[in-house]
Amino acid sequence: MPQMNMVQAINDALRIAMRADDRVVILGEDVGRVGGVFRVTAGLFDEFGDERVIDTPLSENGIVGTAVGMALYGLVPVVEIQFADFIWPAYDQIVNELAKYRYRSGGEYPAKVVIRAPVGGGIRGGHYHSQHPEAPFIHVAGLKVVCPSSAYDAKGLLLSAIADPDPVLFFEPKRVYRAAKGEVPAGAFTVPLESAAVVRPGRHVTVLAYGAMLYEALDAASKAVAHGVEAEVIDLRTLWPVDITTILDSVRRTGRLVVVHEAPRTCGFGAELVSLVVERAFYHLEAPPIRVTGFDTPFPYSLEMEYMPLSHRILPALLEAVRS
Amino acid sequence: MPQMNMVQAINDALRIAMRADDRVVILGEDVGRVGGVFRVTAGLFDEFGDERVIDTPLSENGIVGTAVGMALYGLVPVVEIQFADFIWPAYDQIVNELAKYRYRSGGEYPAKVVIRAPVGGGIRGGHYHSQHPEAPFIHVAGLKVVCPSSAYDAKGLLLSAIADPDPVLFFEPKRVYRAAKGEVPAGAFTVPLESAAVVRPGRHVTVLAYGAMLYEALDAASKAVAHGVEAEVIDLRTLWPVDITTILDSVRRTGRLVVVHEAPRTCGFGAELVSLVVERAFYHLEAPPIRVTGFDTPFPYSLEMEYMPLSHRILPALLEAVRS
Amino acid sequence: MPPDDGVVRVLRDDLTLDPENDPGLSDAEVLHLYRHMVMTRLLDERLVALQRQGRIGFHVGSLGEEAAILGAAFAMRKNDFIFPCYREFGAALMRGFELGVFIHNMFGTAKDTVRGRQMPDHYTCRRVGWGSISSPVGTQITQAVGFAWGAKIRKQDVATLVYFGDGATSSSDFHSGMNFAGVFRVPTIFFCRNNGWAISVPVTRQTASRTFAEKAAAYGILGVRVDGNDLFAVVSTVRKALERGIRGQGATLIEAITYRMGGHSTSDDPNRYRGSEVLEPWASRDPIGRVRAYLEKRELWDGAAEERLIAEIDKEFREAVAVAERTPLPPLESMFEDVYERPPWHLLEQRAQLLNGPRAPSPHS
Amino acid sequence: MPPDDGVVRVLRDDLTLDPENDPGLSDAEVLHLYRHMVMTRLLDERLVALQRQGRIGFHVGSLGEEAAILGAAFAMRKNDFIFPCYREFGAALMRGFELGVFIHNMFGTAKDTVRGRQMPDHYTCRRVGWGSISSPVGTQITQAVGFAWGAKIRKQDVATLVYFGDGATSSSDFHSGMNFAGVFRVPTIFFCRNNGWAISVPVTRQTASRTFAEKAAAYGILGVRVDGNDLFAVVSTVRKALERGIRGQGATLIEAITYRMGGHSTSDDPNRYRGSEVLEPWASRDPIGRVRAYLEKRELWDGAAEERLIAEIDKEFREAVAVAERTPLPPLESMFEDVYERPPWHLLEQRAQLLNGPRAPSPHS
Ligand SMILES: Cc1ncc(C[n+]2csc(CCOP(=O)(O)OP(=O)(O)O)c2C)c(N)n1
Ligand SMILES: Cc1ncc(C[n+]2csc(CCOP(=O)(O)OP(=O)(O)O)c2C)c(N)n1
Ligand SMILES: [Mg+2]
Ligand SMILES: [Mg+2]
Repeated sequence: MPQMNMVQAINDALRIAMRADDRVVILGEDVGRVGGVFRVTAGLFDEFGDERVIDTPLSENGIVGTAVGMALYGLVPVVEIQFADFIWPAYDQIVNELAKYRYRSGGEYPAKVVIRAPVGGGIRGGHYHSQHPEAPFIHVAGLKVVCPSSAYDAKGLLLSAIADPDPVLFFEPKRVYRAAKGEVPAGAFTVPLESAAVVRPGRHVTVLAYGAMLYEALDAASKAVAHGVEAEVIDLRTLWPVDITTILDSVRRTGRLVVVHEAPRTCGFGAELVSLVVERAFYHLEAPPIRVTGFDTPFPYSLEMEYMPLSHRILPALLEAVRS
Repeated sequence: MPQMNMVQAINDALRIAMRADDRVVILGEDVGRVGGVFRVTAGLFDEFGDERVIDTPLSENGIVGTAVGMALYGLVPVVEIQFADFIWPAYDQIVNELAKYRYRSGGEYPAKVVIRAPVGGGIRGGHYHSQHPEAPFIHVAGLKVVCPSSAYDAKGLLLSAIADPDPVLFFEPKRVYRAAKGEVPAGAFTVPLESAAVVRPGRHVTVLAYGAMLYEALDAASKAVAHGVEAEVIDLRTLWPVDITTILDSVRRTGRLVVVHEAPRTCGFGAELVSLVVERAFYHLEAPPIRVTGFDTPFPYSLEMEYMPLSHRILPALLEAVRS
Repeated sequence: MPPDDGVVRVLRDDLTLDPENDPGLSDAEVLHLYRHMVMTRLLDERLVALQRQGRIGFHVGSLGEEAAILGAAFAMRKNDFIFPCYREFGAALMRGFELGVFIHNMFGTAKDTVRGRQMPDHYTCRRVGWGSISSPVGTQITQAVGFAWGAKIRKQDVATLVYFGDGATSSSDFHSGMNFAGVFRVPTIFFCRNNGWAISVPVTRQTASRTFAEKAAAYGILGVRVDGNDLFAVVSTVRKALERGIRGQGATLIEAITYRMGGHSTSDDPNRYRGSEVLEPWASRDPIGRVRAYLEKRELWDGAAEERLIAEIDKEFREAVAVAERTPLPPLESMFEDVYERPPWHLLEQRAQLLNGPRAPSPHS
Repeated sequence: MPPDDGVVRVLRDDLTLDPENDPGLSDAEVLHLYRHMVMTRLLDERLVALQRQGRIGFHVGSLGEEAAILGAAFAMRKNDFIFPCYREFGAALMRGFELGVFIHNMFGTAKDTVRGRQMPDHYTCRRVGWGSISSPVGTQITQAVGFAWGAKIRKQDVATLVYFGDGATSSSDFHSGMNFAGVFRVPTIFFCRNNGWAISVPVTRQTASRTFAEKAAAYGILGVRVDGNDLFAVVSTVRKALERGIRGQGATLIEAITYRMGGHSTSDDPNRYRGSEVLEPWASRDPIGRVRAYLEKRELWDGAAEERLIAEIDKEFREAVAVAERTPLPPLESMFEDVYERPPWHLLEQRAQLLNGPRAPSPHS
């Protein structure tokens, strides 16, 4: 099986989807000849031409608005937003239009668009190249939200996302774009949406993580062993609709919960995960759930490693969860 | 003391603030001669003229973007977004600019803008005249978020919001714009931000509510008495930063929590409130917290009363919280 | 009054047609359009009355803009798609949207094809090439461009027409839609109903450009102005724009100069911000009256025909209302359908909660 | 090459100045500007080198655009405000922003006035009328309009100049900013650096309009084009626009035609999307070389002066870098300051968590 990093795996998924279905088109800034600022669309312009791999004017609002129109027509646009931080000018089209189209038209106009965007910190990007904005999309009915952590999952989930009938936000953890490397099958395969993966079994505490923070959670879990703590680490993969079964199965066994995410804590996805678990497994919980997250400040530049919920901050949370 | 409804109270607060400080200006669509589609700015155009009560072109992005610029200059713009549903074109300016200005400029450019917007359902407004979008603003570091439920609080909180050094989203529950009536002092007074109010004391269960749903919570609480349940109802008033002390004081006494909000449940503010309580008062909780919220669908038209978390849905939650 | 230069006009005061831009409509076509304009106006009146009686929640009408609205839609082909604003139900009906279904939408019944999910006047009719109506101003503009662009990529002969108001030209979507259409030479017709107002905000507060049409140059697009109260001029202008689009010459921005003779919607009282005297110059240019005079002069129409037509529409309307008022609201389950293609676990759970829980005390209507 | 009509040029090939638009700069002023252009270019080189060595994280340079950037800022008064894009540090330094402070920003140290919170090149200097730099493209445009509008409401004599690129003309903020400035006659100068590219996207993919300047008409604003590689023409054009603004004649859109001679930033490799041959026609129009030739011809400058200048700047730069590299990162507490004027309870709690918790293994740099 070929070795791929996440950039290559996503590139491969895009190529496979475009070869299989010529309704799939790519729109974004710099996605064409240059192949994207992270080179995720490299080579696709040459293979599919400028009518299917489209460099657009600098307007996220225009990109998503026209992509919605293409979807209404019957194409399957896969939009690249250069950094998730720049998605906000398109937020109106995403939440008021894309998310509601099927519903508001009584099913006459499903609008299927995939929006890819690199997310997260750790690349010295400061306020505007580090945001991890899943929560304001998960809150909006009608959207699905995915965030892979491995090259394998990135490919399989993107192929699922493109095939799925609903709009999908596909958030790519850019900190591990190249570091997340592994064996990835060459042809088409899918990883189903709504399925989390228990990536490290354990019996003392459940850790929910996704994207780049999965590796931090795993690192903390492996260090916790020395303290006698066996953490079960779950990679959520699809954030919404989340795989509630896998989560509850685990928490009911461990009785303890730690949630990790890069975004600011307040009203982040961690709050939803804690609430879901508390509502459904209250009597199984033996300690208060703990959120290890970004702080409630804009994402800083010089202190980004102190801002992010890395292993050094997850480990104490694991120990605390088990001890309290 | 004069009787005022919420529209009049807000109007009064605006007039007082504008008389006291000529840096205060109003911008929005239809805020001028016609006095706003809900008549909240009625009479201000006549008193303060078209340089301080400004009808703008139809662009929320432009309104907020220029308001941020005015704030950088030193004015105190009070923006009206006609319905909160139409705030999304301005989301980029609010979250990437307004919220981060003080921080990113090391304090050189604080940007103080108040953004007023009617929120919520129950007025037969369907998808686009009913949204209650506090969560995607609470998630953003740097913003304060207020939602009054009474005429008195609306006036006192708006005067606080205008005087506060930080940007404030001021969400007005339009369902009770005219119904929320009461005695309101004529002159200037403030209700401090970050202070919740225990509006009905009780010992069995704590209910957190705000805006129009406060009245539904109160109605449910009074009906619960017949079932032997004494609910303590807290009006949060300021959503963020929330008055955590009042909440915890109550929950530690009652051991039970019900949170009510109109917005969709998933990743709504209720999730944050549940998490805050669970993290801080876990060992006081005797039952799982319950969220009574809008469903995870776009806001419907014909079935809006079934969609909203009204008294008939809150009451069973109160009883369940106490019984489980 | 907007500046007068370069405005396409066809129907002259003497009720002859200027051959330069005469669209060459057959008598049957003119009659067809006239009937639909009359129907549009009649329905507007009736719907406002229903709203005043509290029988429907809302209506947003087209009084004075009927020629612009219907003429533009008429010029488009069956295979083209129309992206409506919210004021164009008359054109939807003319394209084949059934009155009965429209009325179900006005009442938000179980038979409303959008299942009572949106406000009145927010219907959808894909079958007749009609988009889904949204309240946010301007959002349909980029979508109309994307739709036609998608068709172009697939080498299909489809153009789009998008309606929007003068106020919408200030929106971000106007800018992005025009810009993308220019760069990618998309066959979209941007049909701006310049009706003088965005609720209470006059056009002079919307833009400092002399005309709306000249905004087209900023995007390398052709901009033209037409008398929106002249049915013939509108049909002719949109047809030419459509032909350009089909020939691969890209988009056209059409500024149709007309006037909103009523309030913005049933929620609005225009007396708060404008005197009735502003209506006078426009009343004499009533788009329906002009066509009626033309037809009468040519002896294709008379008072008796008008009475018959009105009686017919009235009957159809009353029947539709009676049916809608007998129709229940959409079932509770419908709230959870179409959020996604299939409801995920959390919606199934919430649906069960709703179905097994108590009913709301007073579902309105 | 962009179309050539209507482009204001002053410095002729024979190194004389066209009197029609000669801004009448004194020799001292030209020398001042020249020194700063040289400084800008030198710093660009040095900063790119630091980035390549991994000593700073990022730099976005101004190679080839120095005349446009510095000339525009020079034409503004002290009391005016400048809203930068991200490529104009040279103008900030010319207005009095201290090099040492700038270098602290490039390293994100404790002495960075924005406290190491933003990427390099995202500094702020209110003292010299310089805004706060943001990465999102276009957002400064509406803000610049609001700032000048605010001053106008307060009857203060303040104009704003806002820098942005050709790509930014596609943004929503360009549209809204221009529109509001037009309607409210705001004294803002929209200074579009048309440098041919938005990262890898050429101007032909940005708009179908012939020129960027003509976009002004869509907003009832004056649009002018200037040779952005001609220092004198830029100063003259911006001054005229400023005078119009001060006289209450509203805003001006200036399209400065120039060329991005380097990559978009240190993160970009332009060889991926353009051949080096495209640089040739521009190399001969180097904005600094042209002024140097003018100065040398007038015997105001020579190789020795150039060497002295470079040595001087180099020394200052090296010292600043040495200081910055000795300066620690901002203290942990600083992360929680300035989010609000005073940290609320949740930030105090989080600050305590951070301070009392373990340190990150490897804070970079
Ligand atoms: C984004 C947005 N902002 C505000 C509104 C409220 N609103 C509804 S219609 C309207 C005026 C629209 O004017 P125009 O575009 O000229 O269309 P017209 O109603 O005149 O046909 C406004 C401000 C809205 N629907 N969407
Ligand atoms: C809203 C937004 N989208 C995308 C980006 C990524 N980006 C940074 S600079 C740039 C190109 C800007 O081009 P232009 O406006 O011409 O300015 P120039 O860099 O040429 O000076 C892009 C796409 C961004 N910063 N902001
Ligand atoms: Mg209008
Ligand atoms: Mg550029």
